[in-house]
Amino acid sequence: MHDSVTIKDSNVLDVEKVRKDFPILSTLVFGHPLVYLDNAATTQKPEAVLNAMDEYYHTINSNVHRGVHHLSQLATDAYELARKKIAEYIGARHAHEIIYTRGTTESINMVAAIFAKRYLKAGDSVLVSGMEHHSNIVPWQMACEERGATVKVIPIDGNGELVLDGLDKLLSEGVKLVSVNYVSNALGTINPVRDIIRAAHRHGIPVLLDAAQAVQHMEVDVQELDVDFLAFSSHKIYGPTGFGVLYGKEKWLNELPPYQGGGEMIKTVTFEKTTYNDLPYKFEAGTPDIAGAIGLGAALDYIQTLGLPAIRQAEHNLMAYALDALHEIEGLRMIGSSVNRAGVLSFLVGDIHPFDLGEILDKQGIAVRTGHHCAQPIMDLYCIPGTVRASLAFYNTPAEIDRLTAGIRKAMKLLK
Amino acid sequence: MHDSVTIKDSNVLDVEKVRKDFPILSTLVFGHPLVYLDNAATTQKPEAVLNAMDEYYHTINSNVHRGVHHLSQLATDAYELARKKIAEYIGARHAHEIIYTRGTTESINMVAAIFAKRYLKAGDSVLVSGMEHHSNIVPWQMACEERGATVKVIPIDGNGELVLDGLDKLLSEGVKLVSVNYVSNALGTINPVRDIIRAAHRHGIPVLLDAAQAVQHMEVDVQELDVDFLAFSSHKIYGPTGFGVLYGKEKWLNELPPYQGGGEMIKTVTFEKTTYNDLPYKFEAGTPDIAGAIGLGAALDYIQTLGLPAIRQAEHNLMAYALDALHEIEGLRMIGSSVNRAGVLSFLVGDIHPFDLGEILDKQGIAVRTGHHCAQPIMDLYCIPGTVRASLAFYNTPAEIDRLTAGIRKAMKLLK
Amino acid sequence: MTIKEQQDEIIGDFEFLGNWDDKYEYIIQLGKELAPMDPKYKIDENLIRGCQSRVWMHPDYKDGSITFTADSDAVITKGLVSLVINVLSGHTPKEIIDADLYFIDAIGLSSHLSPTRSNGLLSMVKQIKLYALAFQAKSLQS
Amino acid sequence: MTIKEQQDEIIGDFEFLGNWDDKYEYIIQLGKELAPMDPKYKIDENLIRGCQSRVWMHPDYKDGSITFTADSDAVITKGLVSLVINVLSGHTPKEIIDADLYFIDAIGLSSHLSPTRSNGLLSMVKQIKLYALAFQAKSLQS
Ligand SMILES: Cc1ncc(COP(=O)(O)O)c(C=O)c1O
Ligand SMILES: Cc1ncc(COP(=O)(O)O)c(C=O)c1O
Repeated sequence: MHDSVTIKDSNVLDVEKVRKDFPILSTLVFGHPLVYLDNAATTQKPEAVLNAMDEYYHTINSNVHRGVHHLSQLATDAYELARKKIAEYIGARHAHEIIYTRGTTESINMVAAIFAKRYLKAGDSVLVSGMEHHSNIVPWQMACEERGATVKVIPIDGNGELVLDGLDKLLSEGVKLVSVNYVSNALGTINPVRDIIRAAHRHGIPVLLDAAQAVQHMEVDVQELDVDFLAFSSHKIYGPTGFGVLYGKEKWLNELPPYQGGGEMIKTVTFEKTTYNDLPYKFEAGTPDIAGAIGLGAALDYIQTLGLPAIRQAEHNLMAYALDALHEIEGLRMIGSSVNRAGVLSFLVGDIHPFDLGEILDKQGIAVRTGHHCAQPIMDLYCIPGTVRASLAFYNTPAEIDRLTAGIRKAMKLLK
Repeated sequence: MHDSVTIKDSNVLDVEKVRKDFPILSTLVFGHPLVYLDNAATTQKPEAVLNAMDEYYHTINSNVHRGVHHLSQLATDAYELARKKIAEYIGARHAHEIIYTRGTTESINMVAAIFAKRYLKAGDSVLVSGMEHHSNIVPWQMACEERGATVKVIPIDGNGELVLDGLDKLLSEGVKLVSVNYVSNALGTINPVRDIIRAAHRHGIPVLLDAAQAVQHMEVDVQELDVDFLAFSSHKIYGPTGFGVLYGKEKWLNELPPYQGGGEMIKTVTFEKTTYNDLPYKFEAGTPDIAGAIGLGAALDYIQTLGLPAIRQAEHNLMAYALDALHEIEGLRMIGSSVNRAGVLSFLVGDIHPFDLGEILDKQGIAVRTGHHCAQPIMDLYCIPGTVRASLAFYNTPAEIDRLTAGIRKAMKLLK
Repeated sequence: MTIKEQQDEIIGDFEFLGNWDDKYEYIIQLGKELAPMDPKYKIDENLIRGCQSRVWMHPDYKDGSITFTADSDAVITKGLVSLVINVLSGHTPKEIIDADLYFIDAIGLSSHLSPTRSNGLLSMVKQIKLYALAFQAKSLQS
Repeated sequence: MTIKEQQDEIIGDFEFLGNWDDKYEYIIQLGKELAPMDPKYKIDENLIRGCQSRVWMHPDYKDGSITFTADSDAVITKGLVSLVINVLSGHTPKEIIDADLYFIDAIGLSSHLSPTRSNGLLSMVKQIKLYALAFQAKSLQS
């Protein structure tokens, strides 16, 4: 069973118009117009995002929260408005459930560290899946090692889908937290996270969703999902680098101890005793990335003006077109063949090494990613050195997919 | 004994010309031209910094390190070039001794967490000073609490200077690490860090310098200081928000365990065993703040074009002018009267509450900070609710200092 | 005077005051004139959080209405406290709970005061309403 | 041929090749033609790090000169390995240590190859020089 996504609105996206918002898309690479198909690694940024940050720096740049003066007030307002926008975007009940971080990786590390500190004991375990990004494996390994706990794994099948048959049994064996990705960055699979959350909650176990590859492609509502924690990165959803979000249910955030210490996160400090600030500041030590927050806010505004349903539809159509086009290439095999997929196409061609294919595509101006995509365990499972990954955004076009398939054919000719 | 700073070059800074690089400085606040004297909280950014980041996003934005494709290569080159610039700026031996963080606070938290993990045992202690920012107190309190260790304090005297008489004795009592600020953000005192480092090293104890208020004002050479760790924030040295640096001697960085886990920081991952990457990547989990690094690199370039000696001279002159002008105000008393000072003027006027004074200054377009400046223990020591802090940058002018003193006089009239 | 009348009077006073100096001067004057608080009430339990300055407030419930006394270490804050107390003191818990404090916006304070201040003001009003709620609950029980 | 002559020959060959396709085709051809490596040497100890693809290399020191055999799972990499080996194989440790590999820049490879590749190439050269150093140390001892 999979989560289904309803397309509420079929506003058609005018892709040629939209592309004008991203000047980098008309770059030439080795004399060819750039075909940017590495969106799962990072997306390009619309002018609106860059303008919002420039405007911040040009008009109100100032440190937030602690100032009496006018600029500091304006900066604080803009900075906190971004938090409200983010809360709204993912359907959080409260803006103070939004914790600002550097990105998905830090969000997961934060939960791993503080959850382990409060709740993990020797013999306990944390459950992840077999298709996680390293950022959703290593923090748990580190936290578990420290506590004498272990990391358990939900297996995946040959299609690149999670095998949930044994889930109930797994959950009943000392699991204290489940952390899985919503959409796999290596395979594109949309995981049945509702089922997982429901099952975990039946056992009273909280769930963290790594939504790094989800929030830019589809509507995600944390209340409707009833998820306990959710992490994503600004730079993968058209926002600036170096910024990200951890959502946590108020109840959990209040119970968990702080992560880093410093300015902003405290109420009073003496050398004898320090008391911590309220949410969300308890988890935000030091001067935050003010421009980053404002940039992500502007990115979400931009998405709203296009409309997430329209984006979803455009990407859905493009994905179908790309799947068809790739299937026509003899010897090409998809790695991960789930029908529920978003954003990512991972494949291999004959016995061509992905690195060779990627390089020949690059020479034709086509940017794809090759390698293990920070998901080595999947590559080990399939016994492959890596894949070629083309990943889509709403600004990609069928003509670019044609360039990709022609590029692959040229590479095949050269490499065969 | 204090560290003395030699002015190598007395190139005069053309402040009116320089101000044009910072458009925000001609903002009007409540109808008055802004007088921005909150530079210790955060500095303004020259156009060169914003342009560098915009150019990055407009021409080569891409995820770093892992890509075969052209943009990814260019992004990686620009990103790593910034590391070289930073290493050069602070005189590090190797670029891989520069770890990218979110800011001073995170840099200190990182060292506190990993140093404690490897070296701190029950009964040990960490030595800070009585004039530290919360960001150099709370991380140690948290790390020490976890290990059953304690935080000890180098006392300060009535002038706002460290009392080093008892230092040797303190160091001989189980201290495992010393962490002090170079320049106090609350008092402006330049601390005799060479003496402290030498003393600590005699006992074989490493030293971390919180250089958040130092690197923007004077030459800092980590090799000449022989300091073990050094932390600073991009946003306080004319760079973007959300970015910072931890310098660590290679030897220490190799010995210490990683901080956060995830992509970038690993070599191989299986569910059984994970091996970590080389320096600096071992300490940089997840997609980094690529634009942030490039922005800080551009800020350091900008500083070099003005010349740090010229900056130092201009700020020195302005500080002398401001001290004279403030001393003429009856009832004004400086909090912290060290002659070795940089950037910061902290004061109180009669029994006027700093918050009242700050607000009346703000209404006249003068941005200062009021409160405890995240250094509550100092305020407790002096038994004051806080101070008014005016903090200088090279783009401030004597005319702005006149506006400040006139503003204070107006406030005195209103509040008396 | 009702809470509404009290507010309208303040709004009238402020209309008379031209620029920001005059407004601040007036507030500062109010701060200086605020009736002193009994020192025994200047204790930590009566501190209100959310201000850069400290505010102590003590409610006195007698004959169905609440009287507030207060103090602050900052005089502008004290002036603001004075305004709020003048409006709300001497009213029943129910009147206080139901009160819509439109005068704060109307006198242009929110745009003039720093949000740090405004937040302090809001904390103050919130605390007053909490006291009123507590006294109401008590009076309903008895 | 000396290392220099070998390099100049490669540079000559590449001058003949016009655009990037031709260059790549040539490198790929070299990769395909690389003499197969004895499978017993395709072990982890002979793996060179720093490549997205894997490279195994085995040095054979006989009669004062080193012969390299190598393999890779990616054919472009294999072609590059082949170029380097052709230049350096069959020379004395000292010649290898002293060799200035200017051909890599000269044939325009560094600007054409992805830095990921170039880094791989550099690791490869570094590894070869380390082998040479080791053999030289050994021969000086004996
Ligand atoms: C001396 C000192 N240390 C640490 C910090 C913390 O820096 P950040 O907030 O950028 O992490 C500051 C600035 O607020 C500071 O002045
Ligand atoms: C599924 C998934 N999780 C986590 C991450 C890590 O995100 P970041 O590198 O932005 O911290 C990524 C992206 O690389 C991802 O795709």
